[in-house]
This record gives sequence, structure tokens and C-alpha cells, in this order.
Amino acid sequence: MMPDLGKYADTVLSAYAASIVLLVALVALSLWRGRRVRADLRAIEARMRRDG
Amino acid sequence: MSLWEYANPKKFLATSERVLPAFWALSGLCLVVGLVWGFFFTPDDFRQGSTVKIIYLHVPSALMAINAWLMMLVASLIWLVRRHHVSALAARAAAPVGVAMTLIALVTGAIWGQPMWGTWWAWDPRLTSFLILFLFYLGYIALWAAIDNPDTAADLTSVLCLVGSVFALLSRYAVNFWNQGLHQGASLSLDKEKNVADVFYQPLLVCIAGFVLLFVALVLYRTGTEIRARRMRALIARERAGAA
Amino acid sequence: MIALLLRDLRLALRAGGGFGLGLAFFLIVTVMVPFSVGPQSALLSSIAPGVLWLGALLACLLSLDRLLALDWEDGSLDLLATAPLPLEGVVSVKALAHWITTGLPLVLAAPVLGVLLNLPAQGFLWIVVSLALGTPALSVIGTFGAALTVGLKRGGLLLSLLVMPLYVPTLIFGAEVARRGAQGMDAITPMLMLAGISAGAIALLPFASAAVLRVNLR
Amino acid sequence: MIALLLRDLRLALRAGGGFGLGLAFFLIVTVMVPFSVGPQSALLSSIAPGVLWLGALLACLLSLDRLLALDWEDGSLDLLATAPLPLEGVVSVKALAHWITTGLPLVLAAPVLGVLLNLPAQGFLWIVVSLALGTPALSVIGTFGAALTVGLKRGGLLLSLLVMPLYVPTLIFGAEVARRGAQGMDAITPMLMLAGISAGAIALLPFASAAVLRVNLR
Amino acid sequence: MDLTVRDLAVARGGVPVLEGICFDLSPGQAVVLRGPNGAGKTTLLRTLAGLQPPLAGTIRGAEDRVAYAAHADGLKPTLSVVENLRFWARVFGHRDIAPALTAYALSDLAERPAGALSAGQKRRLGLARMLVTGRTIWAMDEPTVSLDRDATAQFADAVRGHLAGGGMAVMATHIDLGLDAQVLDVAGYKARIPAWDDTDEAFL
Amino acid sequence: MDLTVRDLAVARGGVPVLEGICFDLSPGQAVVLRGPNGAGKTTLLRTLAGLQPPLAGTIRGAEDRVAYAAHADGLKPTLSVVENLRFWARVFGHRDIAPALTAYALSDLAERPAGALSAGQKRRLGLARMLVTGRTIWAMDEPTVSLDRDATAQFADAVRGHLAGGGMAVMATHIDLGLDAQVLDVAGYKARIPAWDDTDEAFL
Ligand code: HEM
Ligand SMILES: Nc1ncnc2c1ncn2[C@@H]1O[C@H](COP(=O)(O)OP(=O)(O)OP(=O)(O)O)[C@@H](O)[C@H]1O
Ligand SMILES: Nc1ncnc2c1ncn2[C@@H]1O[C@H](COP(=O)(O)OP(=O)(O)OP(=O)(O)O)[C@@H](O)[C@H]1O
Ligand SMILES: [Mg+2]
Ligand SMILES: [Mg+2]
Repeated sequence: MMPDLGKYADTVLSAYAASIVLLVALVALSLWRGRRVRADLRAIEARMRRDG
Repeated sequence: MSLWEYANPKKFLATSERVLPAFWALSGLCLVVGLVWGFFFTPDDFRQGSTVKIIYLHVPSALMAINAWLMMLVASLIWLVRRHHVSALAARAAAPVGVAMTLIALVTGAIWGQPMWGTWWAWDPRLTSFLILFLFYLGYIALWAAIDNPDTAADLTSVLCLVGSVFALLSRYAVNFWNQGLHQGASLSLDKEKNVADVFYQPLLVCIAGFVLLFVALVLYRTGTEIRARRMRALIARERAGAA
Repeated sequence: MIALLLRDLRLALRAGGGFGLGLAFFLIVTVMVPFSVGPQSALLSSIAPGVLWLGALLACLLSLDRLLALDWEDGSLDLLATAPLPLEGVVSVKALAHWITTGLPLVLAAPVLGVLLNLPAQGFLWIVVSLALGTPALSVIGTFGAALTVGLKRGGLLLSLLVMPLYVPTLIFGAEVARRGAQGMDAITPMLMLAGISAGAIALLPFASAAVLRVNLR
Repeated sequence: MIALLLRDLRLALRAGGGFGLGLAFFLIVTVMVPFSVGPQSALLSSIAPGVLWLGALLACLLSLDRLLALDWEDGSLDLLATAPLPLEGVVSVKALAHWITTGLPLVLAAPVLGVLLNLPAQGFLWIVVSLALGTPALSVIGTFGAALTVGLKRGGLLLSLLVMPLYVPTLIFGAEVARRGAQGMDAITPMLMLAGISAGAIALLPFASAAVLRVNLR
Repeated sequence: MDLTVRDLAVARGGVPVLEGICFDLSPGQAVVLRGPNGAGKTTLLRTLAGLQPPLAGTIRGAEDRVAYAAHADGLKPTLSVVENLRFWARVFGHRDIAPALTAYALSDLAERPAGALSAGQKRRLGLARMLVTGRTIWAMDEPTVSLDRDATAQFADAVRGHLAGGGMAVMATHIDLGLDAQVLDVAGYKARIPAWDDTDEAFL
Repeated sequence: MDLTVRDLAVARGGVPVLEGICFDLSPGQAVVLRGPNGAGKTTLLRTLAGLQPPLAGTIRGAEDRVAYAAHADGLKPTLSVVENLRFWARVFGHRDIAPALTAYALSDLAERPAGALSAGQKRRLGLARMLVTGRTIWAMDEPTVSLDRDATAQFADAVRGHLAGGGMAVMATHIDLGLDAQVLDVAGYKARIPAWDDTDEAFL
């Protein structure tokens, strides 16, 4: 399954690992903040509606 | 039905909510297909060996790093001219994505440089101008973060983006003048020799598409987040006005 | 306008500041370099033009943070904005005052400090020319940065962060002129570029600075 | 005391400042060096340890000017001086907060920036060690300088001028450690000196700073 | 020319503070803004001075005719009293600062650096600045803060003189100045919270 | 323990300003400093607070018992009202800031960054700080500047409460606070220019 990367295995794998970590971190952070803001907003809207 | 309708936050939220799943799915698909194709099913380059596989990450991220800045520039102009909040917020939302792309390009490039050029970093024009771009991103984000009032922040960052773009272009020329680098030479082996290029080219295109779609998805999603955060601010202010 | 210029110059003198201190900072940076990279004179002489330019740039940068901030803090800026001067004029005058108090002394001092760093003989003229052409751009660009960050407490470092990348083209061409000059190479092309950047910055940036300042005063 | 430390750290974070920006300045100084001295990697690698130290020093220096000045301007310092905290403690805590927000990030970032300057492989450990030992001294000495200049408007440059000579021994030994380390030479002796300077500064300077501050508040 | 304010709404930090403000001011008249802390007096004055745009409504006759005195005095501590004053006089295209010095009894302090003045002396210098602007409309934010009785009287005289010469003045203050002026209590113009409805734009 | 001031002389910027000041303050008493601008009230208060040494004379009973409120409020614009107050409470070793918040009606503004307060609101926060110090002697420089009527009443209440609890207060002010307090007009203690004689010190 794993292709033979020869003497550059470390190089290629670390490049892939680093990029994928960065991409995943970016998406995860975006989603995490998105969720939180959405929840907070919902809470505030509910509160304001209740209070008038 | 004009495009400006989406400048209405509500409309924007509703529409982006509808199309987002498709973008997420498509971008994920393209990325997986392109990267798997590139990683597992392409031959090694005769000179660079297996390191060519890095190209599937390096080139798309480099492209998107530049395009993200261009998108911010356009959004800033729209904000300055037509004052649509969504457009300012979209610029704000794009900046961290741009930073991440720049970082990926820098990191993969540096890792690639170690075997190819024998050094992690060289002051090659293309590399250097990327570093400068990175600094611009940092400054832009720091300015957004430093200002409380969102409209003031939008105005200031927009002007910074405009002025910064001009200076980024200037730096590009300056850097070229200052040092003829390594990078072009390395990339020529792929560009010019068509016979090798094709094998790498097709998965590369898929990867580029994946990055573009991912960028769009992220920016849409993050713009939504910014809009909500902004609305939350407005609501808190309104509550405060009621209380005071 | 002239009143403003005179006031700014006078303030720079009064505070025990302006002239002397920008210069002193330049001096100290230059002096620190041998301490940090070691005293070999061949090495020093090859980096001398670059160090002088970097020192000048940092001296400019450091003096930027209070270019507008002091006027902001004590309320003068609000009052100036309601005075019968166009804001573009105000920022231009401020940049000019900054150049006179910081850039000009640097230009004049550079040859002296060049001696400390073993600058080759033919390099002296060029370092002066390049600084004379480049420092006005540094002042104008710096004023833009100062206008961007004027309302922010502790804006000093943010200011540096914003201004530094804007300084890159000026620095590259300026240092290139000085370096080529020192090595006896042809320095006309980068010099023209440097002059172009300065001219463009002086002509256009005050508008951006004034716009930004207006937003900040709002 | 802890309340004061927490407040200072929180302020550093709030202002969008502290952590990120000191670092950013360090990054930018390092990046500017090749632009000014040229891109030859052999040259860069020979000056790399010195440049990193100089950059760290300047980043510290730049963040000093508001270490006490902000508290002075808004009157907090008067109030702190009448509070039941010893003034020696106040300045020590301020120095500590400065180190945490500025020195520590610099230490951590130095290796990354070393890459940009082609620092030789064996130099990485030594640059980190030397900065970790030296930056506390920079913060404490800087606090002394800030206390000296606290009442002065536009004290920023004067502050640099006063503090720079005080930084010289730290810089010399620190850069020496880093340079010897990078060249594979023995670096123990300068390292001991560096540690001695830091320890001495931390132990004694707060008293001087507090005394000076008391005079300035008078 | 009159100063006419119609249906003015002002915001601070993005929050509407006052709305529906109307008043007219003819030469020789003054208006005193009153209202509790945080009501929006400063915000209104800044808007009149043109430092921030109104949220709604119109201001006519203010353009380039307003001299503004804020909470802060805009003095340079290292310049002397005369230098500070002369600077502002020149910015506004006037030359003679002697009347301003005498009006606020600053002649004795003329050569003192502004940083070495007491709080009330600083304020007097800040107020003297209004006299050298030559502007018709004075917009002043709590002008009498820190002033002692004599200085308050000097201030009242200066304002009376200004009005007598066809000037106008808008002042925010918490204490009674004994001036003959309209009083505008801004507390009555508090911006209402817009009715809550779902069709509303996402940002207020 | 009483606060006893005897023959106090104070200087500002090297120039003697006041001399021969004597007063006593027992727990529950307050003294109001009056005097024209530049008379030396601020200088006297700074001396009492221990920020500057007296030129001559003695102050007994002030050591570490004075809480000082200056012209400036010492607020951090980026910290919220509660954070500002809590910081000072912890510096002075106290915990509970709730009474201070209620005394100056700051509860509604609790989470607001101090930089976004109006002038009077800032002042209220600055005064609330006095309540969390737990110090016996309050030295306050023009405390009611920028305050509206309600806030001035809150301040007077706070001072009365402090005095009733055995505290003392020294205040400089130009307006009448309606407090029952000794009045000390510093104008009467103006430092005489020392008689000129050659045996005198070389400088002065
Ligand atoms: C930190 C180091 C590097 C950075 C910042 C960097 C940056 C870039 C940028 C900005 C592009 C242009 C993308 C575009 O506009 O099409 C690019 C393309 C490319 N880079 Fe790099 N690069 C780095 C190192 C390397 C290394 C070490 C190699 C291989 C030896 C390499 C190979 C390529 C190739 C093959 C392309 C595509 C060229 C083309 O299609 O024109 N890069 N890189
Ligand atoms: N920078 C700011 N950001 C957000 N809100 C602010 C800001 N400055 C003031 N505010 C708020 O705006 C409102 C109006 O403030 P303004 O300063 O106009 O009041 P004011 O009438 O002048 O009060 P005072 O008598 O205390 O000076 C207040 O509720 C205040 O809290
Ligand atoms: N930094 C200074 N250097 C020199 N002289 C000063 C300085 N500050 C104030 N003075 C002078 O000292 C005298 C006393 O000032 P002080 O501030 O104590 O007066 P004050 O009674 O508080 O007046 P105000 O009611 O105006 O606040 C004044 O004449 C003033 O001009
Ligand atoms: Mg106000
Ligand atoms: Mg006073």
C-alpha cells in the first residue's frame, strides 16, 4: 500500500503531516468558534425575547 | 436580483447555510482524491525523487495564500465604496485562512528545500515575498484585533489592505531586483518538460480545486460566524442601552 | 501650517528629544553591532552599509510612536481636527517635522558612524545620498502607521508591526544603493527606484493618513 | 502582588499586545537584516547569533517604554505607591510581567528565526540557553530605565539611550555564548558570566528602581 | 447665521445615545446642556463640532464655525502658557493673544510651562484658547471643572462678551453658571431601543 | 488615632507653596480644603498621602493609613469596571467589591470596559475605589468633578458613611458639598518669600 518514498521518506511525510495538521487545525478552530458564537447568540436572543 | 442582495446579512446567512454543506463535501472530496492520487499513484520525478509529491500541497496553498489576499483586497474596496458590512466581515474572515495557507506554503517549501537546496531557507525572491506577505497578514489581523469598534476597525483595516497591497507589489519588484534566486530554477524542471509534467499535472489540478473549494467553504462559514458575533455585539449594546 | 511645524519642532527640542535622541539611538545601534557580531573588521566592513540603513530605519521607527500619540492623548488632535487646517496638511506637516528632527540628523551622522564600521571609502557619498533620498519615505510611511494606531493604548509595537513590511521596498533599494556604492558598483538604477518610492509616498500617502485619522477621531 | 501580576498580564493580553507583538518585532528585525546586508547565506550565517541577540534586545527595549509609563499617565502609579505594597515588590512584579510577555516568547521563537538566518545546527541549543539566561536581566535593567524616565513625555528614546549602555555587558556575554556555541567552541565561561549578571541584576536592581521611582513620583 | 439642529440622533461606540434633538441658536444666544452622567452630552458636543457624523438628522450652520473645548485641554506641558496660546492663535489665523491672557488673568503665568500649572490654571488656559480661535460657536464640555470662584466669574464674563459680540455657545455642565441661556435637558431625548422584530436587519 | 498636622510647609517644583499649616482630625471628622486655583491644595494632599516629603513641619498618624484619589482616576481603559475595582481591592487586601459598586450605582456598568465610560462614570468608578481600600483617611482631590447631582449625593453619602464608621477625610474642592466639616482655606497659608539676607542658603 505505502509507496516507496526512498531516501526522502522523512521529508515527504513530514511535509504532509505538517500541512494536514495545519489544515485540520484551521478547520477545527473555525468550526469551534462558529459553534460557540452561534450558541452564545442563541442564548442572548432567547434572553432578549423573554425580557421584551 | 442583484449580487448586492447578499450584502444583507440575513440573506447572506440563509444562502450560505444552504450551500455550505455542498462546499464542505466537494472540497473534502477533491482534497482526498487529489492527495491520495498524488501521494500513492504518481511516479517519482527523475531528479527530485519522491519529494515532488510535496507539490500537491505546496503549490495549491501558495496559490490560495495569494488569492486570499486578493479577495481581501476586493472585499475591502467594496466596503470602502459601498459600505456593506458583510464584505468587511468577509475580509476579516478570510485573513486567518490566508495566514494558514501562507504557513503551509512556507512550511512545505522549507521542508522541500532541505533536500533540494541543502537548506531550509534561502533568501530567494519568491520565498522572501511570501515572508513579507505573511507579515502583512499578521499586521492586518493584529489591527482588527486591536480595535473595539467594528466599523472603525473595518475602515482602518481596509485602508491598510489597500496601501499594503501597493507596498506588497513594490516589495515583489524590490526583492526580484535584490536577489536572483533558486526557486525558479527548481520549478522549471516541472514547467518546461511537458512529458513529466502531465503525470503530476492532473492530480495537482484536483488538489488546487480542493484548496479553492475549501477556501470558499471556510470563508463562507467564518463570515457567518463574524456576522453572528457582530449581531451579538449589537444585541449586547442594545441590552446595555436598555439598562442604562 | 507653519505654526504647526514650528510647534512640533519646538516640542521636539524641548522634550530633550527629537534631534539628539533619534541620533543617539542610531549611534547606539551601530555601536551595538560589533558587540553582538564580533569585532572582525572585514566582516564589519561588508555589512556596514546594511547596518547603517537598518539603524536609521529603527531609529525612525522608534520615534514614530509618539508622532501623533502625544497629540491624541492630551486632546490636541481633536482640537486640530476642528481647526481650519486640512487634515492632509496636518499629517504632512507632522511627517515633515518628523523628518527634520529624525531623518535629517541621521543623514548627517551616517558618515561618522560609517567610520566606526570600516565602511569603504567610496561608500560614504552613497550612504548619504541613499539616506537622504530614503528617509523622507520612511517618515511619510511612518506617519501613516501612526495615524492607523493613534487611538490604541500600547500601540507602539503594533505600529512597528504594521510599518515594518511597508518599509521593506525602501530598505531594499536604499541598502542596495549604499551597498553597491560601497563596492564601487553601479548604483543608479536602485537609486531611481528609491527616489520613485519616496516621491510616490510623499504625494499619495498623506491622503490615506488623513482618511485614517478621521476615522480614528470619530 | 499576585493581583498586580495578573492585572499586568491581562492588560498585555487585552491590548492585543504583549505576547504577540514583542515577538512580531523580533521576527521583523530578523527579517530586515538580510534585506539590508544582502542575501548571501555564508555572511548571514556568520552574523546570525549576533543578529538574534540584537533583535531580542531591541524587542525588549521597544516594549519597555510603556512598562511604567501607562500607569504613570493614568495616575495608577500614584495610587500604587500609596497602596500597601512595597515599591520594590511593585517594580519586581512589573519586571516579571514584562519578562513573561516579552522575554519568554523571544526565547521560544529564537530557534525558528535562526532558520531564516542559516544559523549553524549546533548553534540552536546555545542561542536558546543564552537568551533564557539573559532576557531576565534585560527585563530588570529595562524596568530600572523605565523608572528613571517615567515622568518624561516622549521618554521612549531617552529610555533607549539610558538603557542601551546598561545592556552592553549582557549583550556581550550573551552574544558571545551564542557565537561560540554556533562555532562549536567552548561557551561555559561567558555563560557563567551571563548567569552572574542576571542573578545580580535581579537581586539588586529592584531596590534602585524603587528608589528612583519614589523620587520621580515626588 | 443661526445654528439649526433638527432631529439629531447621535451614537457613541456604535450605540445610539440620543435622538430627536432639535434646537435653534441665534447670534447672542447660548444653550446649556444638562443631564445625568452618561446621558450623552459629550457625544452631542463632539457631533456638533464635526468630530463624528450624526446618526440621523441635520445640523445647519455649524460647518467650520465651531471651536470645541473637550474634557482634556490639549496643552503641551513643555511649552509655556504664551507658546501654547500663540500656537492656537496662529492655527486659527489670529495674532493677538493679549486679550485672552487678560480675560483669564494668565499674564502672571505667561512664561510658566503648561505642565507646571495647577489643575485650575490649566483649565483657564484651555478656556483662553477659545478666545483666540475667533470662531462664532463655542462648544464646551464642562468648562468650569476645577475652576475656583474668581475663575468661574471670569469664564462667565468671557461667555457674556462672546455672546454680546454676536457669538453663540453650547455648553455641557452640571453646575449653575448664572448665565442667561436656554437649558436643554438631554435626559429627555434618550434614544429608544428600536422595537424588536424579526424582519430587522441582522445588525441593529 | 488622630491625624495631626503641625506647621506643615510644602513645596511644588522646588518652590515653597504653603507653610504653617496646622490642623487636627479625629475619627469621624472631615476637613475641606479651599482656596483659589494654584493655592496649593493638590500639593498639600500629595504630601499627606506621602507622595512627597514635607518641606518642614510634621504629619502624625498618616503613615499607611491614607487612601489618595488624585485628579486622574488611575483606571485601565481595557479592563472592565469590575476588573478595575477588584484589582484595587486585592492590592489593598480586601475582597468584597459589591458595596462599592452599589454605593455608586455602578452595577449596571459592571462589565463595561472603563475606557467606554463617560467622564462622570469614570469619576464614580474612581471614587468607588476609595471604598475598597479599607483605609481610614481619605485624601481626595476635587472628588466631585464631572459628577451630576445624583452622583454627588452618592458621594456625600459615602463620605458620611465613612465618617460614621470612624474614618476621616481630607478633601479639596471648589464647590459646596453640604457636608458637615471643618473648612481650611489654604489661601491664608501662602508661603512668604523668605526675607533676603546674605547669610541665607545660596539657592532658594
Ligand atoms: C519556504 C520555501 C518556499 C516558498 C515560500 C515557496 C513559495 C512558492 C510560491 C509562492 C509558489 C508560486 C505558486 C504560484 O504562484 O503558482 C511556488 C511554486 C512552486 N514551488 Fe515553491 N516555495 C518554497 C520552496 C520550494 C522548494 C524547496 C521547491 C522545490 C525544490 C519548490 C517548488 C515549487 C514548484 C515546483 C512550484 C510550482 C512552480 C510553478 O508552477 O510555477 N518550492 N512556491
Ligand atoms: N468610547 C466609548 N465606547 C462606548 N460607549 C461609550 C464610550 N464613551 C462613552 N460611552 C457611553 O456613551 C454614553 C454617552 O456618553 P457621554 O460621554 O456622551 O456622556 P456625558 O453626558 O458626557 O456624561 P458625563 O456627564 O459623565 O460626561 C454613556 O452611557 C457612556 O457610557
Ligand atoms: N509640576 C509643577 N512644577 C512647578 N510648579 C508647579 C507644578 N505643579 C503645580 N505647580 C505650581 O504650584 C502651585 C500649587 O499647585 P497645586 O496644584 O497644589 O494647586 P491647587 O490648589 O491644587 O490648584 P487647583 O485648584 O487649580 O487644582 C501652583 O501655583 C502651580 O502653578
Ligand atoms: Mg461628558
Ligand atoms: Mg489641584
